[in-house]
Amino acid sequence: GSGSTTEGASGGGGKVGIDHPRADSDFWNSYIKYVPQMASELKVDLMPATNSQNDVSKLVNNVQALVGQGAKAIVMAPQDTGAVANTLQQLENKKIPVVSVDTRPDKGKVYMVVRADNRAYGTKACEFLGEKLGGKGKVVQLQGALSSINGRDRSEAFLECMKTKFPDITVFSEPTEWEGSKAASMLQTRLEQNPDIKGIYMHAGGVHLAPTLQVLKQKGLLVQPDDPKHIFVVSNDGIPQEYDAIRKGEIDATMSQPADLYAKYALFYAKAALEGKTFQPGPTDHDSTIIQLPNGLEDQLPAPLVTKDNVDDKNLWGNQVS
Amino acid sequence: MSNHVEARNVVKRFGPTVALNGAKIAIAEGETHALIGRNGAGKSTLVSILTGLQRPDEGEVLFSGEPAPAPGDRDAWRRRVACVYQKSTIIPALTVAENLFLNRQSDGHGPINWRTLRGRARELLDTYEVDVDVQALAGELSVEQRQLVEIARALSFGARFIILDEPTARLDGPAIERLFARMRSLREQGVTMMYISHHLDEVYEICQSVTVFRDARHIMTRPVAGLPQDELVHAMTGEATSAYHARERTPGERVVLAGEGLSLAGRYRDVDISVRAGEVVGLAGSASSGKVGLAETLVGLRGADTGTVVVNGTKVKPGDVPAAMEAGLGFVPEDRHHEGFVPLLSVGENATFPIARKLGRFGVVSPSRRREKAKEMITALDIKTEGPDQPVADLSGGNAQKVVFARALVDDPTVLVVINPTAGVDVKAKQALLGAVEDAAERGAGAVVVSDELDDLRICDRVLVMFHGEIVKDVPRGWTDHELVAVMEGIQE
Amino acid sequence: MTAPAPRLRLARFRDLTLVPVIVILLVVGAFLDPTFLTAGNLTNVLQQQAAISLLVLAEAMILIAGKFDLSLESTVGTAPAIAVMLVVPAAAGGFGLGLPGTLVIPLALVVGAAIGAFNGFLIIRFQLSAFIVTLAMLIIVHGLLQGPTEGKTLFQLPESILYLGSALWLGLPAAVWIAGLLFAVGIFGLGYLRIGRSLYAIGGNIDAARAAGIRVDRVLYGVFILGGVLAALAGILETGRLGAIGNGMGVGWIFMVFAAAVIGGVSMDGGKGTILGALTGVLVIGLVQNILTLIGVSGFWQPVIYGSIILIALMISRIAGGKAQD
Amino acid sequence: MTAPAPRLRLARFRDLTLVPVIVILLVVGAFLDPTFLTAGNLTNVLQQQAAISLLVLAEAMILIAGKFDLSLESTVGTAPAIAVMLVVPAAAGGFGLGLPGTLVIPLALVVGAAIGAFNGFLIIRFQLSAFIVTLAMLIIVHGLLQGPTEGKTLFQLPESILYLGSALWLGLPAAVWIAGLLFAVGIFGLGYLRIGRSLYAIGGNIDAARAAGIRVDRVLYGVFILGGVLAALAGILETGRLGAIGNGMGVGWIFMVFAAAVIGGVSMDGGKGTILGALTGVLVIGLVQNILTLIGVSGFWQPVIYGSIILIALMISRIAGGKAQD
Ligand SMILES: Nc1ncnc2c1ncn2[C@@H]1O[C@H](COP(=O)(O)OP(=O)(O)OP(=O)(O)O)[C@@H](O)[C@H]1O
Ligand SMILES: Nc1ncnc2c1ncn2[C@@H]1O[C@H](COP(=O)(O)OP(=O)(O)OP(=O)(O)O)[C@@H](O)[C@H]1O
Ligand SMILES: [Mg+2]
Ligand SMILES: [Mg+2]
Repeated sequence: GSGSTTEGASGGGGKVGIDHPRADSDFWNSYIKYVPQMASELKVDLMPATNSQNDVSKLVNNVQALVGQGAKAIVMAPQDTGAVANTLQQLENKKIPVVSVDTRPDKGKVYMVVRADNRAYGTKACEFLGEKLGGKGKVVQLQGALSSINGRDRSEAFLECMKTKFPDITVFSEPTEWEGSKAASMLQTRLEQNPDIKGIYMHAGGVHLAPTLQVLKQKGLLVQPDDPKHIFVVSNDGIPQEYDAIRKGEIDATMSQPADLYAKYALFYAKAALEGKTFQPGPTDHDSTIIQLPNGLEDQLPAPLVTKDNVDDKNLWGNQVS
Repeated sequence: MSNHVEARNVVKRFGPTVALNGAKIAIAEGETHALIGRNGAGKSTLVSILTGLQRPDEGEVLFSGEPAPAPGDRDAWRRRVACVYQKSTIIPALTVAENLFLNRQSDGHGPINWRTLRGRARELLDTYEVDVDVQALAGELSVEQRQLVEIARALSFGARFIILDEPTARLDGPAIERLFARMRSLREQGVTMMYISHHLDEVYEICQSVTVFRDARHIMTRPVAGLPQDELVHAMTGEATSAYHARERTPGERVVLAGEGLSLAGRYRDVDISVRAGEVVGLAGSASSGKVGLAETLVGLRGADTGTVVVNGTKVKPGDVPAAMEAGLGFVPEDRHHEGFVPLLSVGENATFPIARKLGRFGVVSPSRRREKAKEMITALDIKTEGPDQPVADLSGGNAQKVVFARALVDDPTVLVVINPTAGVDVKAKQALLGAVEDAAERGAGAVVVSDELDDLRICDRVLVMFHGEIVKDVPRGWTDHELVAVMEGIQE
Repeated sequence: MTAPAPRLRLARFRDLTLVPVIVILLVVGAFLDPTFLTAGNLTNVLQQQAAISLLVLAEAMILIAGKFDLSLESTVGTAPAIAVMLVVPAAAGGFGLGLPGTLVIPLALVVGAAIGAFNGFLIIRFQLSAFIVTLAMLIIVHGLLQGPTEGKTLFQLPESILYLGSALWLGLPAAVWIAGLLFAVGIFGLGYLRIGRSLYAIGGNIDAARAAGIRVDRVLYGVFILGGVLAALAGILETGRLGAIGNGMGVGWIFMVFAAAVIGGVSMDGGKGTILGALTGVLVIGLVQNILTLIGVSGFWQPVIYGSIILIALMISRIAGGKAQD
Repeated sequence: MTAPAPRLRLARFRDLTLVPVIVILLVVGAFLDPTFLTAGNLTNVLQQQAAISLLVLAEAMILIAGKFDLSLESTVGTAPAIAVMLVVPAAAGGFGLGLPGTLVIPLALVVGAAIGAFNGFLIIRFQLSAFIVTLAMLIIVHGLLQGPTEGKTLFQLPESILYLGSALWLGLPAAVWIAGLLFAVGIFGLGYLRIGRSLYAIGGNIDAARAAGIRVDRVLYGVFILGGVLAALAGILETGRLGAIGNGMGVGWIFMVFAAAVIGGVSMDGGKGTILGALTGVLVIGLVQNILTLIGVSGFWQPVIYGSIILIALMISRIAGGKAQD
């Protein structure tokens, strides 16, 4: 649905190409649904989106095709942050600005990185669990895929924080490859081995929430927070089902990864780039901070910790979708 | 007398090949009817049409005057006809017992009682004096044992019409006798049979009438009694053919193939053998004598436990075929389907593998030189094929055998070892193949002919007879059939 | 009468070449972690393997019949998902057709059967390569989950679809009973029924099977359909275990399925292997996974250890089985 | 003299059954998007397919010889990664051995050859199932990338490894020249060289090949090693194209590799198919991917369309080829 009229209305010159990283996770598919909505709000002339299905080589192909079709700015979310270096170089040579969503490319120029701080997720989860457990006991973290930067950031920050702030807490790390089946099996086995586990940090609510609840239910551990048998669970993503679970007292907290803001500011900065605007490090008008990177700027969007206290906040994206 | 089976005006084409061209056959109730013809005449194609495996392009098949069942109705076909196909229909990974009762392991749809099944299988095999373990996997049987299992299975259906497509090509004398005895008693019970063979003496022994096909057409049908063999051969070949006369020659002095102190557990022991240039040595022996195992050791298909093999002066590493071939060996393996040819590759390519290195430089094989060489071989051995580019899979059984023979001869071997060389080959072709062995010997090659067929052994300067894994006698030229068979059966001495 | 006996015993043993491996794993596991040999942990292993074992059962039958099915892994997620979408309201991610919730299990099985039948149709009728047809179907069937759900996990499921995967019967998970029962049926069916034996004939020599009067096409259709149904059932069990249907359910299973079947002695070339053997293959894989989790091997190196154990099991099954594999 | 001619011509055509499909794709693509038929876009397609096409070349040879190699996809990432780690300093993620940077390409090829040789060793020497051996090796070899890098992307690479994948020669990417050249060599080698023809013999009937004097084991070792080297070269080209070596490089390629080879007429049963056919298969897959990207099909439904196109190509190649596939 892109025509010359929209282009005229948008004022700044040219079409924006966008590549989505994957279509099979709840978080990303919320993001994907926000994109066209935000595009019409911001009057961005958006080309039909491509999808690289979690494969960086497809991402590179898609970007080539988008540029071939006349994209003047690119929004992408490279899940492999190293392997886009050449693509970024080529785009820079063609003077095409790039907005990177969710991940920070290791090398190559970016106009803006739009992302919440994934290390902060891990640290916040660690602090929450550490306090709830009183600084001792055993916790499990259900990791994502270790080859993904976000999974690694969350994992490393969580472990680092536990080591420095709560040295008496034992952490079991389970690499689940973002698979619910593996998560369920590993958690079940670990609970069998260590029935005194008291806390769980899940890297991805979309895939880990249901299996975790199911395992806890089968073990009779799905009880209210005031019950001594309760296991404290912190999730990550902020999808509506996590909020329901928080309301029911089944889990205790989650990190709301702002899918709506990702979509909004990705397009916002893409448009700004086409209009020739520039930004400086420092606080912004939308509760975030821009920081300087060696290869560009990063707008660190707020990622609130959601607990029973603020779960009904209307501003949370998870409360805005059905 | 009514016709039990009749095929009229059958046409069957495979691409450009016309396998049957208006062919017909009529088999009277209760008779044993021979179908003969040269390799590629269309016999096996008619078999697959008469058993419902293939549909004719034109023409019709009648059973007792009624039209044949629909092509998909396998049960109806199986009630009317049982068959021993030329190509093996054994399933190697299943036991002998299960192969015998395939798809009828139990009555109805109840569970199979394996113990009963084994009992029935043992009973069935006992009637043919087939000495195999019914629980052995069929893939572990020797070629002739497998053939016997197939025959026993086909005869056990109780069908009123049985087709046997070259059942004796892989059997030795006593086994053939047992088969004939069985066929006679079936005929007494009124069973109709169609019998295909390239051994005309068998036709005279067991059949009442004979049909001859030539070049995909029906040539004649006659009662066997009183039919001169010349006339039969003439009908098959379209020309007058005289009997083969083995040639005389004087072997040279040089030993071109020698095996010393060869033993292989369970197959043969303490065998010494030496073949001189220009000499043809026969290797004979009844079932399980170990002759094939020995021959396979000589060519390198099998390593012996002890002993050495020297080919043309070179001591060959055990079990190393390429080394033996480099030393100057050519051979025809026992089972052409197993080791003989690559079905999807062309006649030309199959025939010229051993000389590929000579058909071009720097590892390149020139297709035109290959085709030329192949055409030479096709002419020399009279292979019936569309040309050097036809895949061997599309050839008739006997012609495929000739391709294997071509492969053995193509490099002008100094040593030629042929195992059952004329299995499934027609009279005329047999003469061509035996002639080729003798030609090789005249060029100075030493040859070993491994066979139970007395015709094959007649070209030999001497015949080594094996019995239970040992060479028991060295029989010089001039033996009579009786003498040799007696030695093979272990009756003499 | 004396000779056959040892052969019989040997043949029986051939199904059980992995039993020593299982024993070694049990002993090693017990040494490495005290939890390992507890009833609770072993029950967990069985429950965790229940769903995938049904795929192994299906694949073993298909392989024995000389065919191939990669798409089973996609059916695991798609069959229950489509069934759920047919019954739940649009608000819960459904099509809003309002079919009764009790129909969800039969619907899932029907979807599985339909996928199997379509595979069979392409492979048998059009004589296409089973590997590539089912590879394409793996992609397509997964797309049929991803398309209608738009990548979302289905969280709101009818109770009935959760029951089988989460209930306990006589102290053991229902899924374990179901898988055990189906394996028993499979062992019996492929060992003692004519239709079961016909799979071996078809896989061993399809022309000979046809000549013996076996209705080859019909049997093969049946095997593919049964495969789809078993995959759908695996999906139902897994849905109950996980409590939701995510887009990734079943994805990546098929490799483990093949590994289990082949380690267990089923040949990729058809006609060889038993259901009992395949079952031992599943158990080996399940125990290895469990031990690796218990001792907490570093995630980065886990694949190396895991792959090496598959290789070792393969060698043991080769040496004990005494035959070249294919 | 007249009869053989038509058969010969038919056989030639059989390699080219996909040419009509390619023509249709070009026409359809041109209608759907004006960018499609530009030199720039078509060059992109070729460049994008260059690396994977080398895997198809390798797999086609291995399949023709009657074997199987799944691990190629892992070699794509691991071979260049290990080579890089051997030369770069520890600060850049290397082992800190300080080997000279110019060695990186030879080292990568040697690693590829070693992986191929190990596959060959297990399959030929121990007579293990090629499918499962290389499946286990797929997991292990990928672990050999993930373990030492701890999941991190290597992006500080020596210049020399980036050159081939990013340079232009005479206006075309060097990778396209290299792939084109290797395919030409492959077409010639398998058509006219003794050793190439022996692959067909081995794949068609391994016992007959042995009996015809072909050194079967030696040839098979050669094929596996060559496969590993080609996969390593594919990895080098891909590294140059992407500018870094991530943990996901090559992952998931192998299915597309098989699809391309089989659509192009190579049989999974060995002994059948040509390198030219495999090349047409690669082109079909590349064009389909490009068109789907250009028209921007929804990511959710893309797999369904993609899988369906594979099926259609398969049917066309079946109908035009005229023989049942396996
Ligand atoms: N499937 C096939 N494809 C192509 N040609 C075939 C096929 N089957 C048979 N032919 C051809 O049909 C002709 C007749 O073959 P058939 O097998 O009937 O001969 P035959 O009389 O049984 O010969 P033999 O005595 O050698 O067994 C041969 O020229 C053969 O090449
Ligand atoms: N693959 C095998 N494994 C084990 N034993 C075998 C095998 N093949 C043959 N045998 C057995 O070895 C013995 C000798 O076999 P061989 O084939 O050498 O005898 P033969 O002289 O060829 O007999 P025939 O005339 O029946 O072919 C026989 O008892 C046979 O059953
Ligand atoms: Mg015949
Ligand atoms: Mg023999």
